[in-house]
Amino acid sequence: MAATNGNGEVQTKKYTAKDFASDQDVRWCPGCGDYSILAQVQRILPELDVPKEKHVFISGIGCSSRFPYYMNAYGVHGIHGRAPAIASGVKTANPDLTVWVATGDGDALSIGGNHIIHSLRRNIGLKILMFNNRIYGLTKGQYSPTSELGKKTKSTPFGTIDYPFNPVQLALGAEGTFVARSLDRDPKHLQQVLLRATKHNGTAFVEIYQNCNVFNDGAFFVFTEKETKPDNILYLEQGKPLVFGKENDKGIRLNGFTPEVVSLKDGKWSVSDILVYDETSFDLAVLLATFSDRAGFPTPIGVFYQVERKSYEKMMTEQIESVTKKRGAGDLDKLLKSGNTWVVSAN
Amino acid sequence: MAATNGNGEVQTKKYTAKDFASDQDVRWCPGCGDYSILAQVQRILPELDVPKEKHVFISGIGCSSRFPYYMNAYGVHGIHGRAPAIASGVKTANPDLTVWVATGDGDALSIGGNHIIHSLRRNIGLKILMFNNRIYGLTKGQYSPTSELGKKTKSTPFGTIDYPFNPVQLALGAEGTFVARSLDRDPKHLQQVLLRATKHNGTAFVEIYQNCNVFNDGAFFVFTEKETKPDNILYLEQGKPLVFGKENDKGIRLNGFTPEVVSLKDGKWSVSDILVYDETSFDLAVLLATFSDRAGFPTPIGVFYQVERKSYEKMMTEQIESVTKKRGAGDLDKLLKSGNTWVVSAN
Amino acid sequence: MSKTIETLDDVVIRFAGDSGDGMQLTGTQFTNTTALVGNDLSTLPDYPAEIRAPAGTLFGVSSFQLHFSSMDILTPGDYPDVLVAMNPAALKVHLKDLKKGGLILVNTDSFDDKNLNLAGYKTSPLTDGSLSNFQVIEVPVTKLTLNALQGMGLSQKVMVRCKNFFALGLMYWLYSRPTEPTEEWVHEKFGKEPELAEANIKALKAGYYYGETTEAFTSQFEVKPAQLKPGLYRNITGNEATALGVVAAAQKAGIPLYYASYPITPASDILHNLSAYKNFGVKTYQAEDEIAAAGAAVGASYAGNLAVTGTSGPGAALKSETISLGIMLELPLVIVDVQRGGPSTGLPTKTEQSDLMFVTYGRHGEAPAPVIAAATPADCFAMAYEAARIAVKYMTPVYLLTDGYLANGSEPWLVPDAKDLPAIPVSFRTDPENFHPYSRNENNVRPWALPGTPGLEHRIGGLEKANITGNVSYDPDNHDAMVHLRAEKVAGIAKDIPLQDVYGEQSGELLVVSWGGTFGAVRSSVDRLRKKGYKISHAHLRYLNPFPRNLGDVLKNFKKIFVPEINLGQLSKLLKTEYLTPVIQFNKVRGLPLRSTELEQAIINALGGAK
Amino acid sequence: MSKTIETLDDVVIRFAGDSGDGMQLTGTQFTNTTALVGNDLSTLPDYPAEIRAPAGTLFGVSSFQLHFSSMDILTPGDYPDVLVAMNPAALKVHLKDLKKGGLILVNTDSFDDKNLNLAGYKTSPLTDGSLSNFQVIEVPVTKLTLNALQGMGLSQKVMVRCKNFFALGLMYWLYSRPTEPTEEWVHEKFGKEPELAEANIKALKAGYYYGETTEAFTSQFEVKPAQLKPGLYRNITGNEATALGVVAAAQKAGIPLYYASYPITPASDILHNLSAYKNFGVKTYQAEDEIAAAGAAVGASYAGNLAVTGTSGPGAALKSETISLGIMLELPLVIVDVQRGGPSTGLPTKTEQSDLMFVTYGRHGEAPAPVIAAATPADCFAMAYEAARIAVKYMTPVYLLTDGYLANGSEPWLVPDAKDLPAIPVSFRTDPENFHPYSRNENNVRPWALPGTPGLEHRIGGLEKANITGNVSYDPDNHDAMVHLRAEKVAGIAKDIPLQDVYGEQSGELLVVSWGGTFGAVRSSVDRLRKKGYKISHAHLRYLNPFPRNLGDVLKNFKKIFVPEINLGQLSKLLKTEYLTPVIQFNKVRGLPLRSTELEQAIINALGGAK
Ligand SMILES: Cc1ncc(C[n+]2csc(CCOP(=O)(O)OP(=O)(O)O)c2C)c(N)n1
Ligand SMILES: Cc1ncc(C[n+]2csc(CCOP(=O)(O)OP(=O)(O)O)c2C)c(N)n1
Ligand code: SF4
Ligand code: SF4
Ligand SMILES: [Mg+2]
Ligand SMILES: [Mg+2]
Repeated sequence: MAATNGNGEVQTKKYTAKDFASDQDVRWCPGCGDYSILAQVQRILPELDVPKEKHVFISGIGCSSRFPYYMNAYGVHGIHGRAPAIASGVKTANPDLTVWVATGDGDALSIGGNHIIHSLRRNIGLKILMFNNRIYGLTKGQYSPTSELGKKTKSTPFGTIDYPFNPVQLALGAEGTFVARSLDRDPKHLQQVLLRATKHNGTAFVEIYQNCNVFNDGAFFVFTEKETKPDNILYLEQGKPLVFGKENDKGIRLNGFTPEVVSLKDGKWSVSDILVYDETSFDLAVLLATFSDRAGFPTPIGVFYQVERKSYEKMMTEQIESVTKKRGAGDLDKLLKSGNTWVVSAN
Repeated sequence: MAATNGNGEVQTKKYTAKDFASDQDVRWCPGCGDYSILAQVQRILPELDVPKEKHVFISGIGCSSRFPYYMNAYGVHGIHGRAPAIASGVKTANPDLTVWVATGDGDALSIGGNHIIHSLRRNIGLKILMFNNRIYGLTKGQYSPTSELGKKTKSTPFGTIDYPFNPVQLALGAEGTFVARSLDRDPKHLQQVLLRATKHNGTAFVEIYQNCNVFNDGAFFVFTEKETKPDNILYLEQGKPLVFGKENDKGIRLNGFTPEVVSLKDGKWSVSDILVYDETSFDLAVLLATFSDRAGFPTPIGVFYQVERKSYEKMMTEQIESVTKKRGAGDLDKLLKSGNTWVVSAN
Repeated sequence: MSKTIETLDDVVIRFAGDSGDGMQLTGTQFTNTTALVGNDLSTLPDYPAEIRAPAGTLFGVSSFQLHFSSMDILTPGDYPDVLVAMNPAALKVHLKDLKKGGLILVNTDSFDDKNLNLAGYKTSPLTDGSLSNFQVIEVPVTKLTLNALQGMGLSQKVMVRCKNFFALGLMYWLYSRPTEPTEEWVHEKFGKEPELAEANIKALKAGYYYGETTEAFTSQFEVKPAQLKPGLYRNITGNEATALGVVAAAQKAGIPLYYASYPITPASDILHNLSAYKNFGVKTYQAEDEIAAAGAAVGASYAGNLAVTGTSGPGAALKSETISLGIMLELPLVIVDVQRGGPSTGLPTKTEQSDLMFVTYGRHGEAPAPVIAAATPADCFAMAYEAARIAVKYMTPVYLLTDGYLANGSEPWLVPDAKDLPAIPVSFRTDPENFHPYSRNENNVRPWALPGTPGLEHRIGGLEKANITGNVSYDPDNHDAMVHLRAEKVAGIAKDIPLQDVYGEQSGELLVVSWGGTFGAVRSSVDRLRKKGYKISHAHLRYLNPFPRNLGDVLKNFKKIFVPEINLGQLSKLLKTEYLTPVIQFNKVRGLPLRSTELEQAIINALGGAK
Repeated sequence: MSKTIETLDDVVIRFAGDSGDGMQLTGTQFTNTTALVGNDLSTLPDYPAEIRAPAGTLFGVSSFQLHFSSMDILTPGDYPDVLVAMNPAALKVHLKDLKKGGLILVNTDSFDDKNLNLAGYKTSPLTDGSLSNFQVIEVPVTKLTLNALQGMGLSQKVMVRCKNFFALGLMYWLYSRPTEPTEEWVHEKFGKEPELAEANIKALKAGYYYGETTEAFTSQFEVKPAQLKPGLYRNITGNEATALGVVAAAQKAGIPLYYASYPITPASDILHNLSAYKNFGVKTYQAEDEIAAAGAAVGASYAGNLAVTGTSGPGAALKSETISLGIMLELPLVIVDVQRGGPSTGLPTKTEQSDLMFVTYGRHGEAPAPVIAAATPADCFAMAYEAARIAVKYMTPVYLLTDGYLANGSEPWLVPDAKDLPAIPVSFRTDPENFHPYSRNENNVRPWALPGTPGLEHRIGGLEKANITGNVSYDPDNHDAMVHLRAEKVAGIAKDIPLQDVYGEQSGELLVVSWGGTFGAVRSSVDRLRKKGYKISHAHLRYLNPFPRNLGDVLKNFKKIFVPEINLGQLSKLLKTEYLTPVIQFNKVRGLPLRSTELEQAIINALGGAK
């Protein structure tokens, strides 16, 4: 594939993942799930039609937020929680850039919660990768807004009393137009989801379950380890029935309005009874979002929801164009001399 | 009804609405919808078993946030967007108080969005009344996060390019345990909803459509004026079918997973086909929340969702009690002298 | 009936009425017409924090003061000569400011029991003799307006609303101004509602004719055009001027203007103004809060726009952490702080100068940023332009301080030609050869390297950076060096700003040192005292950090330094720190411009008493 | 083999290794044992901003320095006598600080090509002669540990992890400390994993015996107990002390402690500590951000709790707007700012003193708040307690400044008896008779009137309030009066704080004036210079706003004022403003405590050179 640069010139060089690795030593703990996420992002970028100088990675503060340093692209390691705000400025100032946000569950959902929901609502073209390790890594192990109720952490020696957010559900509630989930330990799936995100116009929100092997080791092993994964993960695929289990022997069926897990083995139900996923249905997306909180249900990964809605920056550009067309390009001298003017003449 | 005060003593005096009016002149614009909300709150308070000194009204900044000044109770007129944070401090410091938050669509959802979603998630016992006039009133007419796309306001002479929040949907996405909507111009309904909110343990979020007759006059007239209201408003009532229309001639039917508006007049459908509302169903609540954004659907008012979940302050108290029980009430001297100590003796 | 025309040098009129009475509009119209007849002028709108408080209440009174003159003037005036009081509350609130013997025009129709009561009058001031020190002109404005509009088929409510135009017409007559400019404006404004336009014009003319006809006035006044410097003038408020200043800077710099803001009184009008300039490529971003506005501005700056974020005190507080990032990133950024009464929500619609220490020192860590301040409404243009110039040239966030008085007040502005504005050269780095994000030019300034530029891919952030490479560095000596370097860069701007000038003698007994929006009040007081023979001089600072490099010398030439401020002595603190000089403070924190009488008396006292 | 025991007064050891090598634990254990044997001590942990950087890298090195002595000491020491280097990177990073002739203990097993390479060594420093100025003890720590644990059935990984206990044991032998306290600790810590406990203890003992047996060491050292004031001691870090201080204050005040915070380095440990004190009725609230934490604290204070909110620079910036509300509401509140390297994210794990101007002036409007600062780790207890006392007595937000060095550093603390702590009287208003929320007592302090109290229903808020009634007031003169009143209330606290004491002569040539965490470094430098005969004195400030009321007089008694700070001269600025006195500044902003050699030289220079 020949990539074109921003000037429309064809770039003959085809990138490899390595081209996107910066010269900085990667400083995450050995074994951290962040490595895989970095690797998958570096792996998919060559498949896009975007020269590397057009990629900008904006982050907040947290282990995850060190991400931009490791990408051979442009980047800003911002301040805690504010990456979406900074990124919104970058993207609206220059819509031609591909703007990524690398953030953590604390960065995005605790201090940065407001900016996240407002980016989603505005539908600014950001690719938000939220590394959810259900803990504050960088500050050494306090609970986060996605930590399970009752979790004992540095700041909650007797267990948390905060009910956690469900990030997918929150993003949907905030008018997200692309909402997805993937896993650090499922590289292929993660790559697919990331690629889908890059194709979306508007805000793409991707929750990535990420293992923090130092402060919250194994938080997602049930979803990532061979033994348990098949019975606990539900792949969402457009137009495909929601089947899961080691032998694809279970499925999701709608009983009226209520979803239930049914066995496909005992002859009572077959694949044709199983709910076929439609990522364009908001109602379905919300229903599936709740699965991760429902006992006995598998946790869905993949694209929950995708809808086309004109992006904020596109409307911004169009508005400027249309006003300029109507009024003519601004003339500074005229502007200064407009309004209620009068002339004082020399006398 | 004889109210008891906080000490369990029976208070012989029965309050009237007037008892809750402070001595301050009410300073909203004549005709503002805020007057009705104030009146309804003052009207329902006498029906509660709570002495007036136990009510605390916390607000942010905005026209709506002047609310506390007009209540003969305790109150803090805080800073913009931070009322839920301040109120969370009050309620957790003294769970015995009935803590209200009076806020606007800008105060709550723009600058205060993060605090709102976190209160909802934590389920702190606050009664949040969000006056939604779809505009910034106090700062004289800029658009808010609930203003319609394309709206021309002081700050958007060519129309907004922000897609608005749906406050009910957002509150549900943020783990709200009580989410409702009512109208300034439907005093009875508003009273009922407010009363329900006071009965809820945990965060009660009530969106109140409010007319700002100066900067956004008539924003909700279609929902409040006699002519149009019946066809555009859907009353949610637990266990009742979702019927609406001037002659109760329309209803909501679920076609599989998809809701549709059907006529009850043409003989094809009868009330028995109509969806019966269940406010304990999250899925249903989310579905209904989207109605206000769906063309051809009536806008639901009433309690969308109510679920019991232990409140944050209750868990906080219990945790303190249980640790105290286990370890005994703290002894300061022992605490100071704990840890790694040694004695230096006089020599 | 012909009346005599008396010529005056100078008039201060205050229009006062209910928030719903349209006093701001009336004042603005009078101002615009006055500008057109060539007077110098200065205005002071004052309105309540409530949007529209219940009619007739004291806290619902809104006023607009206008000072116009055939001479150079600098302030809206302390004490009005004329008070137009549309209701008893307006009279009650403003009477105490009126000059002895001043003229009061009252709308008698509003002096009923209910309104008197709401205003707290036990007896009517019109009849109880309490106004005997003034010239009272009683006019049944409402009734006369209704009469004038009879038969147009308008509702009572609509007709009553026109009464301010009647009052305006009457004042036009009294001060010999033409009604045509307002008629034109009405046509434009109400173009789509011709009956409304007609009604307002009818009321305006009825008021004018009433002046001509009635016996209430024995003479008419005239204020001759002022001897302003020749050229094209425009009446402009501080917020309008600030908006134009940044648009002009962006245009001259050849980069798009990006204005990220969250509405807040008294800064919102900058956003409103800029949002209309879309055909100048201006991007306005109404953020979810001030933190997001600052963040978006930093992002836009990084992407190569001229980024500006405007707010007032509480919002500026929220932006601090992000500005600190901007300082670490060394990106250009203009932060406009339109100061208002604090602390906390304070007096949101009133003016104050109490954010000077805050913008100078209100960031964690050693986070230096230049601070400049506008002196008059029109000067907001020049200083906004200057803020942008400094920001871009030195790759740094710059604070521009204005205030509620400057923001809403207006004065005639001699409009410059766009071509004469100083150049703002911008050169983005494009050459990958030897590129280092934190390499520096002779001014210690790093390159502006935009995302999208091939070969310059690099990462910056809020962690301490190694000098030159910009990589993260925890090296102790590098940190020490960088902390010093950032401070020196900002201090070095001193060589790029004008020397401090002194009005009056360059040395002497007493120098009045002021800054910001008090310029007019201070300069006119100094002028008056100088005319009376007091040997005093005046230095008005527009550059607060760094100070002009000759300021220390300037101060040394005077025995006493007198520093009047609408705060508890913030510039005083900075001068004391920097120059170890004692100062005499004058601090009135009333949410209002300084009053020249008080100020003059204080200066006289500082000089050791009247001579 | 018996060895000679040499007695030393004073030793500085630095343990250094990979973040994963357990150096913080090793240092802490050595510290605790050292405390138990009765030495005076002072510690300085230093760890990277990365959680666990890849093994072997320079930026992944973590260290812990401990200074212990048979005499009074005040600092963790500038230059170690002994460096324990667990890998080449540790050696590389820390060698430059080691005293000439100092002892280096290296783990030779880690000096393989890979690690040498990662550390940037071209040749091995063990063989290339570059360590010839030092005494190098080469110990194959890893191998010896593995040997010791052979046969226990543990994995290689687990066994390797025990190597820090081997090093610890060896150091225990070398400095004649008992291993028992650590053994006890291990039993407690690993109670549930007995093999782990056993392994660690085995490694510890193996190290100890290795010292005894090997020929590498010819002598053992001993540091006799210090002549500390008699009493019960506890080794305590600044953050622990701060936590205990506010718990004690709440207990003595008889009201619940409410700690609202958002985690941030280096303040998080205060939250961690307090969250364990639930049986003291302590409520800890981990908010969604610092703004919410400040808001919750204001709410909790309003509801009658002792509200405290702790953070570091960036978080303090976010809290400003809310603190300004607290100032308007006049509610008690303690804000702890554990300062770290700035601006922006800066050097988050390093120390600095650069928030002094910020907490003093970093709020919009005239928003005065008292500022006090702790001098040593243990002093954090006293000053946290004092902050609470002032807050409650004066109904005001109070800033307590500590810093990264104080927060993580430790020293022996002579633990007070709870009953001897000063009283903190709290009286909530309950009487409705004549109640006015903004009435004032003799100290200008308004009543604390809690929601829930019958008859006191009232409303407060961020808009300017009328004096006494507390109603919203837009009255200009009221605002002026309130602005002055708030300032005077805070200024008046000066009469309620100790006079400034001076160490050394009360007048003379030069006074060193310091504040905050530099106390130890400055005092010991002053001491050393005094011993050398320099006539200098030292005033260490713990009260920064208001200053002690005699400070002006104190300064006047000296010809020169010398102000060392880990910032660009913030206290200098405050002193210059307040007392118009010139000062000699000494500013090193390296993210580390001041180095006494540099400091002493600078003082000598200020005195005009060595005598
Ligand atoms: C204003 C501010 N508050 C707090 C912090 C401290 N802080 C840095 S990262 C972080 C949380 C990190 O958690 P998360 O976002 O989940 O990232 P992770 O480290 O887990 O990847 C906190 C509290 C900060 N840097 N700035
Ligand atoms: C930090 C801060 N930013 C901005 C403002 C200005 N401000 C006050 S109220 C308001 C919005 C009010 O809108 P809303 O919450 O919808 O209340 P309404 O007036 O419509 O009832 C704004 C922007 C402020 N007071 N403080
Ligand atoms: S602390 Fe956790 S999230 Fe952070 S780098 Fe280490 S393993 Fe990864
Ligand atoms: S501006 Fe609107 S919301 Fe505010 S008081 Fe007036 S009518 Fe009500
Ligand atoms: Mg995390
Ligand atoms: Mg609103």
